[in-house]
Amino acid sequence: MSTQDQPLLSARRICRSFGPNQVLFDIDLDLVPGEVHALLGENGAGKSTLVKILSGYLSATSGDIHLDGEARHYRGSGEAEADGVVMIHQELALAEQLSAEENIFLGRELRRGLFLDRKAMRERCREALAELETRVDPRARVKDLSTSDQQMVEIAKAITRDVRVLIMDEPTATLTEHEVEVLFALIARLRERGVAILYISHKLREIERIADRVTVLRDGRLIDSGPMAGRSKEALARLMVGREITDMYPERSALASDAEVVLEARNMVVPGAVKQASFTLRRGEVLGFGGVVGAGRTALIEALLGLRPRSAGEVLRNGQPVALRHLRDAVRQRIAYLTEDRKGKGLVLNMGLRPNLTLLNLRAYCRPLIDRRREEQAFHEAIERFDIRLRTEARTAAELSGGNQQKLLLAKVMTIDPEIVIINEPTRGIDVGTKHQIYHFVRELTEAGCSVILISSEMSELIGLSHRVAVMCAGVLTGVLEGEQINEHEIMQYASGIKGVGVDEQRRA
Amino acid sequence: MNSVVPNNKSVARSQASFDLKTWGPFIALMALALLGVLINPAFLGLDNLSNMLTRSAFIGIIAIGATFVITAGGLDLSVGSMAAFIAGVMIILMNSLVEQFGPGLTTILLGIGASLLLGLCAGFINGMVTTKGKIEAFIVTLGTMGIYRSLVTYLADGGTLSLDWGVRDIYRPVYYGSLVGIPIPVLVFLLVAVVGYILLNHTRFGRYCFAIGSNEKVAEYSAIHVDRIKTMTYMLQGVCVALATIIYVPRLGSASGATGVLWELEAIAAVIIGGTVLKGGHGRIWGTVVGAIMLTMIGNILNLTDAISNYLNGTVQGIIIIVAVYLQRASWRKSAP
Amino acid sequence: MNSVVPNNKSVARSQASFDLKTWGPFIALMALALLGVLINPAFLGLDNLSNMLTRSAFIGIIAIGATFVITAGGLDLSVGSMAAFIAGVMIILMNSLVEQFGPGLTTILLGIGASLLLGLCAGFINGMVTTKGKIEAFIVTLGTMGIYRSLVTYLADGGTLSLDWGVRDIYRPVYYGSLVGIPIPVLVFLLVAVVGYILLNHTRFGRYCFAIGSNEKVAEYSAIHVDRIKTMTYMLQGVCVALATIIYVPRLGSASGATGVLWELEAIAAVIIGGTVLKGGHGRIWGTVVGAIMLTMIGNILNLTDAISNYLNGTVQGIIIIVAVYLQRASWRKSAP
Amino acid sequence: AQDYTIGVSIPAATHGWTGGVNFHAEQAKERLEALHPEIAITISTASDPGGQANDLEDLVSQRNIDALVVLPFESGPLTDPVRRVKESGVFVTVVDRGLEQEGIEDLYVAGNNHEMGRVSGEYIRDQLDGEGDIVVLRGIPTVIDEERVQGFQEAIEGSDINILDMQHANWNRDDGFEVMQDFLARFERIDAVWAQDDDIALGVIEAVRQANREDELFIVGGAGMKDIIARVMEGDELIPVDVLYPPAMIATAMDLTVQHFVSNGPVVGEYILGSPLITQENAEQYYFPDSPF
Ligand SMILES: Nc1ncnc2c1ncn2[C@@H]1O[C@H](COP(=O)(O)OP(=O)(O)OP(=O)(O)O)[C@@H](O)[C@H]1O
Ligand SMILES: Nc1ncnc2c1ncn2[C@@H]1O[C@H](COP(=O)(O)OP(=O)(O)OP(=O)(O)O)[C@@H](O)[C@H]1O
Ligand SMILES: [Mg+2]
Ligand SMILES: [Mg+2]
Repeated sequence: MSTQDQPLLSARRICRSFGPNQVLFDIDLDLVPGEVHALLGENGAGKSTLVKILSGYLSATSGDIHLDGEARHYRGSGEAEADGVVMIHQELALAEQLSAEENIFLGRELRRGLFLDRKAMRERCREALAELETRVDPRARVKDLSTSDQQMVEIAKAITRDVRVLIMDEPTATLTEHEVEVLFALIARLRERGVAILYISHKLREIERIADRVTVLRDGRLIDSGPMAGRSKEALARLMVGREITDMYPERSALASDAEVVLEARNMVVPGAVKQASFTLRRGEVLGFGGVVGAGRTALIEALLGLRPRSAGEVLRNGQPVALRHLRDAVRQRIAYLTEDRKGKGLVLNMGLRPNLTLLNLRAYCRPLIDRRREEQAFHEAIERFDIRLRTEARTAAELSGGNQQKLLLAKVMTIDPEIVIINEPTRGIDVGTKHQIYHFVRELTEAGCSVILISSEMSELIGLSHRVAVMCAGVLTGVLEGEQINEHEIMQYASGIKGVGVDEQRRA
Repeated sequence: MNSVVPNNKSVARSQASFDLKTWGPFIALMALALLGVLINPAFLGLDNLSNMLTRSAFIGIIAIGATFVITAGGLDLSVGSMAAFIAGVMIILMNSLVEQFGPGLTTILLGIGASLLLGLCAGFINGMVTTKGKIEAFIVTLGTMGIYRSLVTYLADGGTLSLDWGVRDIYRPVYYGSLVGIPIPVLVFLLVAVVGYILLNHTRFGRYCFAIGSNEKVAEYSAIHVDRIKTMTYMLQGVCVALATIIYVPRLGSASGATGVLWELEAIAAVIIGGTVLKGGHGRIWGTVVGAIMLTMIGNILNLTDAISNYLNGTVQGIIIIVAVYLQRASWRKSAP
Repeated sequence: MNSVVPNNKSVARSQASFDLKTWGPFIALMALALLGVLINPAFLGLDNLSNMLTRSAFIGIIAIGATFVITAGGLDLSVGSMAAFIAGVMIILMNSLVEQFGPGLTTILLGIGASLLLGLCAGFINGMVTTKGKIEAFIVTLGTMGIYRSLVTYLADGGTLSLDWGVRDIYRPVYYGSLVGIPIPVLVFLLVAVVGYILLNHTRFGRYCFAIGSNEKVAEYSAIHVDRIKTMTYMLQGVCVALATIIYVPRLGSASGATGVLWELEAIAAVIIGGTVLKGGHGRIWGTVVGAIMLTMIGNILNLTDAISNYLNGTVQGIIIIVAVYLQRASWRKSAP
Repeated sequence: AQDYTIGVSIPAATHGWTGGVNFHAEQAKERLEALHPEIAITISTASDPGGQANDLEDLVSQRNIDALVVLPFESGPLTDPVRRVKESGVFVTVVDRGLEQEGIEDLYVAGNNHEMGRVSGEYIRDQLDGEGDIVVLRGIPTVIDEERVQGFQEAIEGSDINILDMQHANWNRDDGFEVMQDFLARFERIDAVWAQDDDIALGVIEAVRQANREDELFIVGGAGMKDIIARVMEGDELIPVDVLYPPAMIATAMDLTVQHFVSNGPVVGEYILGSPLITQENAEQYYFPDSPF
């Protein structure tokens, strides 16, 4: 095993341009065995681009990569993988129509003679998934899995290979806290085994916990690199964003005690996902939805919006029953919905940025033909308002960095000028600076009399923003917490069904 | 130092290649035309050019409809037999209207109206069965293809339906006439192309087609009535088929089971040659127009020479299509390695 | 703490629906057979059943090849004319070999060998042009379709190529003979299906087909030689076409420009009816087998009755196909809402 | 009681002539079944040789036919299947296109493609006084087309008639129209057109009309379609004649086959129908306004 000061993988003066625009400038990076190296930076700073170069998915415009001191020129990810350099993508790289097991072994199937050794693969696959403590069925098609399960499959895919360098690009963006713990335990084991780990995340708390060394990028340039010891979250945030971030969560807007109910759901039942859930939303209120992934929050909200079939339930808007059969009906009721799955359901990846932005409310840009100027104008406003960073002339949404995609999606949802905003995991893959902006944005909305439903798996987000928090567990809305009750401990108790109404009764029924 | 092969031209590419993507089909068309001239100078004759363009109008108009269907991720194999069926019904109708209204404009207008209506309905059926029945477009339109084809054979009693001679004389100019020197079918083709272009690139409907073809789920989450839009593409296709039929009928004044055989394949080929993606999500009307003209031109060029054994027409045709598309795609690729 | 048990149903669901997806085609087939019996009890005659199965072998074998091509995201429109071409060359070859070797086994085996080789090459060409030339499979195979069709016409001088009668007598059992009571074509069909099933579901090649059809980029990232695998699917398709031709030739003993017309459409239809996704990524061999039998059965059932005008055969056929597929898909949907 | 079942296998109505065959077969079926209650007739149509072979099998296994009247799609491929039918003890009548092996059929009713080409060629040769430039529009590349063209070429052999070009128009009006348009664009002077088939001829007429070159040439079609015969009757100079190749031959064959069962003696042998030239004088007797063809 190599010594501590002998880097396993090192990059020297890596530059990369997309067309005339350079996104990486002379980046140096060393990965040492048994060390977790964190890579930080704002959205669009160039993190994903850098790691894609390291693992052979992209080639650098100039610069060198050395493995064990030997120069390497990867022409494809396969070659890098053969060297033990494995990457977990930010943008999930799974074949959707294949099963979890098939994906995990894709390209290096186990065989007995000429035939696939399905049993052995299932065995290994179960082991890997068990190590990750997930309940994913190896035979389930990836298409049918939730995003967090897909992420777990991606991780399983990586760890079943012979890794020497493991690169993780925002692995926890879609994971639950429990899954994050499992992942950290795994990272610890790998570190013990002498694997060099490069870890990208926008969650500074995580960085603080696991990183041995950090490197910060800003606008494609290396800002700082050094041991983690002695650095604080705040200092890192300042390095990344280039300014001080205070009061992460703004003061909650005051909620009039007589604020009328703008939206009410009664006895919603979604077969297989939600049992008899009811809740209300008042004007100017932020209603949080907590619970572990798979608790049925998405199912409940999407059934309410007419995106999924429901077997029972009633929706009232301003006290009037409304029939929302299609998302269009919801849009007419000025309800906006931000999906949690930005690539699968949010953005048309091979379409331009402007068409993506205006797709939800295209009507507003037509008179009667689509008015490109108005579209352009809206786009510029969106860039301003949501701080979308365009360092290259991205033609399609796929070319945006992950965080900027998320911002574009948020901008798209807001084009309908909604009264009720339902945001599902809004800060997924978003950097601290922008997160801060989004939180303030939520506050502005409520100030302006809009109401917000916030589905989030980030406890601090729920606690920091919500006036009330509805908690779900296994399809049952176990309780709605208010005021003092809104704290981590309490939410956890409701989310796991220990506290709260009728979990057991309903489950038995 | 600069050992790693880069992709650094990609933005330059994005613009240059965009141009080439737009102009690629035209370049291929020019190459083909050059070939035509070399083979026989008569190719450039005004008559020949006008004949060729007029001919390409049928497939062209149908292919413009198909561009929408394919862009939205669908497929319509029934267009050829739908055309035959519409032509058949139109002829029967006009023949019987002659008794009431005489061989006048009324008869023809009613016939045209019926044709459009029929096209709309046929498209509606294709669309509804595909979307509501959740059956693959391939199967549905393969089914309706057989249905329409056999219905027209049935209507014609296995033979040919012929338009009343009186009506034919009045209706004739719709194919053979010209306005400001341009044959009417060509004008209609141009008009349909322009409308199609605007519809696809400058309206909500067109934008929705792109979105649905790219990712149906995203379209649904963007509050788009996916099924409705998809059905509308089939209806548009139906109307295009009806329009093509309306200018087809006055040409020979007849319809039979043999009318429009393999038009579906030609229409789809025109669409794909033009650069529309068969799996959906990307469509180009002008490409389709060029594709349709190119296909007709190949046939025309082959008729202008006897250098090749007749039996080998298909071989030459096949090779030209592949080479033309290769050249065209290559011109994109050169700038984008 | 860990009292949440949310996900356990989704597994059960996925299995139930999987079963129906597997059995759906069989159910539709049974329904169709029932229809046949109701129309005419002669349907169940041993002769009739064996005739029907034997017939379905051609399209069936070709369709098994097509399942691979389509699963890997490709398309092959050239199969019908490729079959005609292979048959033509095979006949010419055997006729000339007769002079040397006489009408014996050698002649036939050499013919068969040449046929397989030709199929392999033809598939290779389709594959290479598609992958290396980066041209849409639709265009390439439309081109080769025309090429093969016209080549066989050329070889036959516009007429028919007929197999030497001496060879025919020896070769005949390959179509008309049977082993342990099962017609040889059915045996070959079964064999091809079994091999195809194993290849698609139990080897790396098959899995790569799924992966490529599902997402080419991901496949490439997984160090799969995408172009190579795709070319191999076309080659496999070519071999299947050759096999089908080998059992076709002894039946009709001839080849002409009219041989195998529209087989491509039938083959693709069989594949899609069987539940393979036209856009790639999901393929099912047994579904294809059932699809091929179903298509043959529809033709057979139409011959059972005089109730319907012959002109309307196409209508009935179209309706039956759509309804059969609807029933089959409906059975999936019921269990997975 | 139905004592005899007669199976009729013909190509599907994919173009004019086969449409006529279908029509006449249906008519004959109705007529014969009404006339002879002990006879049942089953007609099946196929759209390719393989399909027709299937039909033959089905007629034997499903219908237990006593006699088969078959108009083969192509001679080569159907020889063996018809032989198998014959071997199962069925009376076989072959229509129009002879099989490749002698002695299979009991009864052969045929037109004569070679002669049809010859008659057309002779007419054109005589009309042009043995010298001129002509174009030929051929059918679908098949044996029938090949035979007709051979007959035609033999007829003009030795004369100074020059065939400018031949192209396939697939017995289809649209193709006839387009090919003729291109011929007209290519050749300054055309003295005559051999369209071989009346469907093609209809397309050719429109193309010639469009180019305003009616006075320059004349057209010879073939088969005996009612539209064309009507024009011949009217004395249209563009289409002075037609050459008969009657789809009604299927009815003749069915009649004869029925005779075999209902009359006392067996009906066997060959019945070759000629391909007479239809001129203005004799057109009336070939004109059937009720036929779809
Ligand atoms: N294929 C591409 N074509 C053009 N520009 C691209 C492409 N891929 C990335 N970019 C641009 O390069 C820049 C860096 O992107 P990258 O994905 O590396 O950011 P990131 O640091 O990973 O951001 P995030 O935190 O949002 O994931 C962005 O401005 C992005 O738009
Ligand atoms: N269409 C469906 N049919 C049957 N079960 C479903 C369906 N959709 C979702 N489920 C199940 O319902 C449960 C709730 O899923 P859902 O995605 O709503 O969870 P969630 O709590 O919103 O998770 P997240 O935190 O990711 O938003 C899951 O167990 C899922 O497997
Ligand atoms: Mg990133
Ligand atoms: Mg969810």
